[in-house]
Amino acid sequence: METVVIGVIGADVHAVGNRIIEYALKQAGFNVVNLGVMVSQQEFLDAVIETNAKAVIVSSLYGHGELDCRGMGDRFIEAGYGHVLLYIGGNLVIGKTDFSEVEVKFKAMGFHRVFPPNSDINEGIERLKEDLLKS
Amino acid sequence: METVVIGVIGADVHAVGNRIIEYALKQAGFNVVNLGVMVSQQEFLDAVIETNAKAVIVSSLYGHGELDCRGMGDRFIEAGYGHVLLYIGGNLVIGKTDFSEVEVKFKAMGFHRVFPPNSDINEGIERLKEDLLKS
Amino acid sequence: MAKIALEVFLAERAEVLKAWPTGKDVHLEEAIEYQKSIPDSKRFSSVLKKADHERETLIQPRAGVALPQEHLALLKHLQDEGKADLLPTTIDSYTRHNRYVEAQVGIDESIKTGKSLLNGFPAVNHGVALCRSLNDGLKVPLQVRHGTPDARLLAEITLAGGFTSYEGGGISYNIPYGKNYSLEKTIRDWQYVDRLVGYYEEQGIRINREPFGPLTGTLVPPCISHSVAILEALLAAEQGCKCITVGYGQCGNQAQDIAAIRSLKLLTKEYLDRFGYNDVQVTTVFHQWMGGFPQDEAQAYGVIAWGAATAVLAGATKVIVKSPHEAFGVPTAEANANGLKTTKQLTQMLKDQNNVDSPLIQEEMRLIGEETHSILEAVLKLGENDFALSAIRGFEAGLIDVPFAPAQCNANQVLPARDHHGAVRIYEFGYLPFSEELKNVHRDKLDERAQAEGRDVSFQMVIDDIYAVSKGRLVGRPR
Amino acid sequence: MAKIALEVFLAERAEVLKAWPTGKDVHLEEAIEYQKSIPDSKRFSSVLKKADHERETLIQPRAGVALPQEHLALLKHLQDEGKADLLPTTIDSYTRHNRYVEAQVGIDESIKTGKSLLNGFPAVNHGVALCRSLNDGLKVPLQVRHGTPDARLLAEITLAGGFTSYEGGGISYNIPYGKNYSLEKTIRDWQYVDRLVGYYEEQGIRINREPFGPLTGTLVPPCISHSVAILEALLAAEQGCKCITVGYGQCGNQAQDIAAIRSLKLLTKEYLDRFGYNDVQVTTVFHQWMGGFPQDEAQAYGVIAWGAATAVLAGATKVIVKSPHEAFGVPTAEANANGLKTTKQLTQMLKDQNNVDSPLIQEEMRLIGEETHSILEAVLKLGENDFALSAIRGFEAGLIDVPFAPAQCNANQVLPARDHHGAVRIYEFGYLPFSEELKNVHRDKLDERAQAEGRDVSFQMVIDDIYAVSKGRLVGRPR
Ligand code: B12
Ligand code: B12
Repeated sequence: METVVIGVIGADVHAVGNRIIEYALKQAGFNVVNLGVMVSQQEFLDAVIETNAKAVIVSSLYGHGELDCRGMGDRFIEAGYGHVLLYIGGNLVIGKTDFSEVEVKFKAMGFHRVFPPNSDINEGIERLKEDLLKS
Repeated sequence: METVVIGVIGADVHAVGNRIIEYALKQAGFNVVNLGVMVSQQEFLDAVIETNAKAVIVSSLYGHGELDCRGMGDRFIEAGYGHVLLYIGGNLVIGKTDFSEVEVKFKAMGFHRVFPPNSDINEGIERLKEDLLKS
Repeated sequence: MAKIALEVFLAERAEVLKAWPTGKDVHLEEAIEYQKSIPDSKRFSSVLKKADHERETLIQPRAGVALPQEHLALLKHLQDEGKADLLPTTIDSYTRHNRYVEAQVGIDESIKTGKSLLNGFPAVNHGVALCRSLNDGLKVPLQVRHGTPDARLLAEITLAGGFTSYEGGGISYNIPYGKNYSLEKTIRDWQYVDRLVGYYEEQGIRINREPFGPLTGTLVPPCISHSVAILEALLAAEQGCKCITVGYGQCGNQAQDIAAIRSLKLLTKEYLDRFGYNDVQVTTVFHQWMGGFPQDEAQAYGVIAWGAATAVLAGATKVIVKSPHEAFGVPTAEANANGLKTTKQLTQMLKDQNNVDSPLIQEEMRLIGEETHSILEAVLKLGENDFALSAIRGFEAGLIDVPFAPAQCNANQVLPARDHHGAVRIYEFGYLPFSEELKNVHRDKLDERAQAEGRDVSFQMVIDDIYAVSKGRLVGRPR
Repeated sequence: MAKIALEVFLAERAEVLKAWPTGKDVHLEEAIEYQKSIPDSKRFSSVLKKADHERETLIQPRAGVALPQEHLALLKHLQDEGKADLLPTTIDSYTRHNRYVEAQVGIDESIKTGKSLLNGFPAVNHGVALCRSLNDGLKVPLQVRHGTPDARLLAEITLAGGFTSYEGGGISYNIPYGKNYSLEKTIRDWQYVDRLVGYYEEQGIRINREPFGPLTGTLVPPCISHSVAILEALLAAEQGCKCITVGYGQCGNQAQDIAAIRSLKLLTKEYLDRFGYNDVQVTTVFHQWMGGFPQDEAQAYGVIAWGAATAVLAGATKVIVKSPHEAFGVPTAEANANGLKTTKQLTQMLKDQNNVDSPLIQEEMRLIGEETHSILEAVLKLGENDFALSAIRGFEAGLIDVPFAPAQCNANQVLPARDHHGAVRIYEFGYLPFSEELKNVHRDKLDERAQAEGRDVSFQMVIDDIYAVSKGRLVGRPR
């Protein structure tokens, strides 16, 4: 059973999607470490170090994702956890925006996969399974 | 009391606006000859000849205005009634269209004033009074 | 008059088919074979039956452009993107007036300019095979929607062309849609259409028939449109039609609208039963607001949604959907699909809560019942229970009188106005056969409003009401 | 605890104002002079009073961007184009968490990049003078809308800045908006805010207070949000607030929603009266659907319109409006105005027909009344009628329990689900102080649905319900 860390980054309190993601990952057979809402970059990293998780699923709904995620990939690399899969999804930026721009922006911050608003979490889990097989 | 001929051109049966236009013109002190719906170009011309009207208010709602109004201005000129004011309003073409295009098209057909969808008839009457003073 | 004798019908047919060259491609036996090949999922009567049973409200747009390929693409978009449950083919205005030569000009010009210059699909000019190509290319049932006083040839071609429902009637497609048509002739021509549908029925093919409910779409009190719908249902049943959808155009006051749809179904069944047509499948259609729309699209969405909500809460079998482009012109495929999507959101969100009732609704139902009975009893008496004669004499006498109708055979004496709560009432009764008590109900309700507004009920009030919805209100209060 | 003593309050004030440099520009006397200069047409309490009297439902958007000029332009657009009756200033999430340094980064970056990188207006960083420039530039009343657990400094600055209404409360801005905040502290901090409003009131300035009704916006049963709203109303009244707007987030079943708004007003008054606060002006606010929205804009318009219609029929004093961009992100000015226009079309079209009632509505009102009484009586008993203590102990004991809340001080035992008609019921009661009879009402209603769907009530059903509206339905049926 692979371990996945999940949480909602920054000062974001949107809790509903987070609870469903936990449920869906468990249904799919993962071991889930749910940090809940209002999670800092460092808390995500600490949890990965502590639990030896293979992937992190970050959610950001409230629009400050762009400010909250800066340097996240580097932080993981510097700590020696560059191999951990970083996924992010939610309403990542402020306002209705062309998603391809958003994807580029967040990939540049070190995320391996970036998902548009209202993405089906089960599809995200399918991608995760594939990526975990590859890595 | 100036006489104005009104009617709805072509195979168009939209009767509601026509009734209101008659009422508004009468309120404004005009003598109104209302040909009702489904009026042909020739019927408009005949009514003008018969009543010595100074202006014609054509309505077209149903979308075939472009086909129905072709040659209308010429018909009036050829009959020696080129001095009669030709106004048109309603939903002149099919579909939501940039009005400036529509205006050019109908002016080319000989209309002196062209009004966009849902125009306030009382504003049309104001223009008519001005134009009648000038002519 | 009873059911038209087969020989009479067939003799007339021969003439009808000659009116335009495409008529010669209609062969009844072959048409019936083709109709038999249409699966239940694409047959109006079956889909309506299922919806009625499951208490679902189906959604249907209006749509029609000049050329077949473009028209098919448009319908596909409405089916796939708009999730329409039922599809229309709206016929252009030239065809509606049997002006096939002008329709041909429109077709040719449309080909030349690359955009549709007709406000609908000229099905007669296109003929049977092209109609079938529509039906073959789609997954949901197809209906002809028009406004044609003499729709005999159109019916021949489109039913042979695989359409499974046909809108209209000798009254509802005359009074709001013409100027000089004789009611006698249009009713007779529509008896032909009904007889044709009856013929298909005899051969095991059920075609849905839908009298056009909203009439002029402008402040028509429910009792007047109900009277017309019921007369046309009787006329259709007489010719052998077994699947009838009666309609009503939203007035805007929800209690009145819900009551209207519910009483429409009850009253139609009552009269059909009374004359022995108890095997007719009766369903209802609710038309989203048919009067002038707001120009602003966001406001238009509000009107569309309100119509959708009322349709479901009323329990209508289907709802005819408007688009956010309504005030401007024939909608683009996208705008049309958007109207459908707004509507579907509401039909789906509300379908589990459609058992609303209230004393207000009950009171409106009682009122509509009494009014409609008053009109129909007087009308049927006048024609000695001959439905065609009753209708003709009823209009002649002004016993039925449709507000704002262009037709000269309509008395044009009745004037409606909204009451203080927005329900449509009558302020000039003309020759409507209402008792004084009944008239006083209307007068009292209008007085309540007049007093609140500090003015008399007048034509200016009616004009204010006509404009109101397009200006963002329901009741046209003075400013 | 009773009303905070003036000296205690003033001593605390001195500390509060030090938290960020802009605090030093707040001077109470001068602020009161400024507030006195605000005309009635721009004062929340006056405009609400008039609407309540005339039974109008006012419309109000959410809106906030990082920079003052842009924010003013946005509000002007919503006022002029969207015809908003009341305007908001939505505060950004950093300010809500008193992270003024990060808010400043957001401001600076927004200036640099030329677009708003904050999800709201950082009023604390901008300070009193810039707040006043908003008020001076607008024609309608302004309210602060946020989600701030410790909103003391924000209140000082914005009330001095001319805002005439302040949303929030020690419970409603803790439970859905935080993770580790102590309820004791947030309630105490909000008593400060209420005391500040009470101070203004003593000086003749009436500030409207609005507990945040929808909480998590996700399947919150009316009795739970009502209990919170009433506790916060009592807390506010205790500190001298005299104008309170209690709120509720649409659940989607119309009978339940109408009953919720009506009972909310009655229950709030009942409890205020019981504790001697019978001079409080109570109004209601209805929030259009607060859960996940459909992505498609046409569908979103449907949801918005349904909320607008329900708000009016329920007789809410105002309705908070969503935009067609809701599922994506903070709306553009245009999208926001569009939501307003759809809403206004319906509030205007329906205002004359808002006297609906039905046995269904009556039954829901009875149910909500009984549930809310059960909760509040138990809670008040636990705190010996000390409202703050009651709330704290009530949450501790799980007597009040908000579904899907992130706060650790929330029991998180209650799970809601929709019944067969879409009304929100409770399937896991946790420690809610309901009698067995009351619980059985819920169980029976949920069983009815479970049976119809051929499955048990389960977390999967809850998830289906959470997604349902965004997928175009109300009840999350299995597919
Ligand atoms: C009611 C209505 C009907 C009723 C008409 C009943 C009747 N006999 O009167 C019914 C249901 C029968 C009907 C039928 C059809 N209709 Co129709 N109808 C409408 C609707 C909803 C309102 C029209 C109305 O009464 N408005 C209220 C009056 C007061 O306003 P008005 O007519 O616009 O007139 C005012 C102004 O335009 C102005 N005005 C008019 N003329 C002039 C001239 C001058 C000089 C000036 C200054 C001002 C002026 O002053 C008038 C008084 O205020 C409009 C859409 C809309 N506007 O919301 C569609 C609309 C006009 N109809 C349309 C169509 C296509 C049809 C049909 C072909 C069928 C269909 N698709 O279902 C048939 C055509 C029948 C025919 N042969 O004509 C289209 C026209 C499309 C286009 N131009 O692109 C419209 C725009 C709807 C749409 N978006 O598709 N319709
Ligand atoms: C409910 C809600 C709230 C509730 C939240 C209650 C709570 N504590 O949970 C309340 C009312 C408190 C609230 C507050 C705020 N909200 Co809010 N909220 C919403 C809303 C309506 C629904 C969110 C939700 O629960 N959806 C249902 C769940 C199941 O879906 P989800 O959260 O999207 O998560 C799913 C998917 O995104 C996906 N997913 C998520 N993460 C990931 C990651 C990966 C890798 C993958 C594959 C998938 C995935 O799977 C999840 C499960 O299905 C949304 C708009 C919408 N979506 O309709 C706005 C929204 C998210 N909120 C917004 C904002 C701005 C706020 C506020 C700032 C206040 C405001 N303007 O009023 C505050 C912020 C508070 C804070 N500090 O965070 C904005 C964000 C704007 C932006 N990004 O541009 C939104 C988009 C609304 C809007 N259009 O303005 N909100």
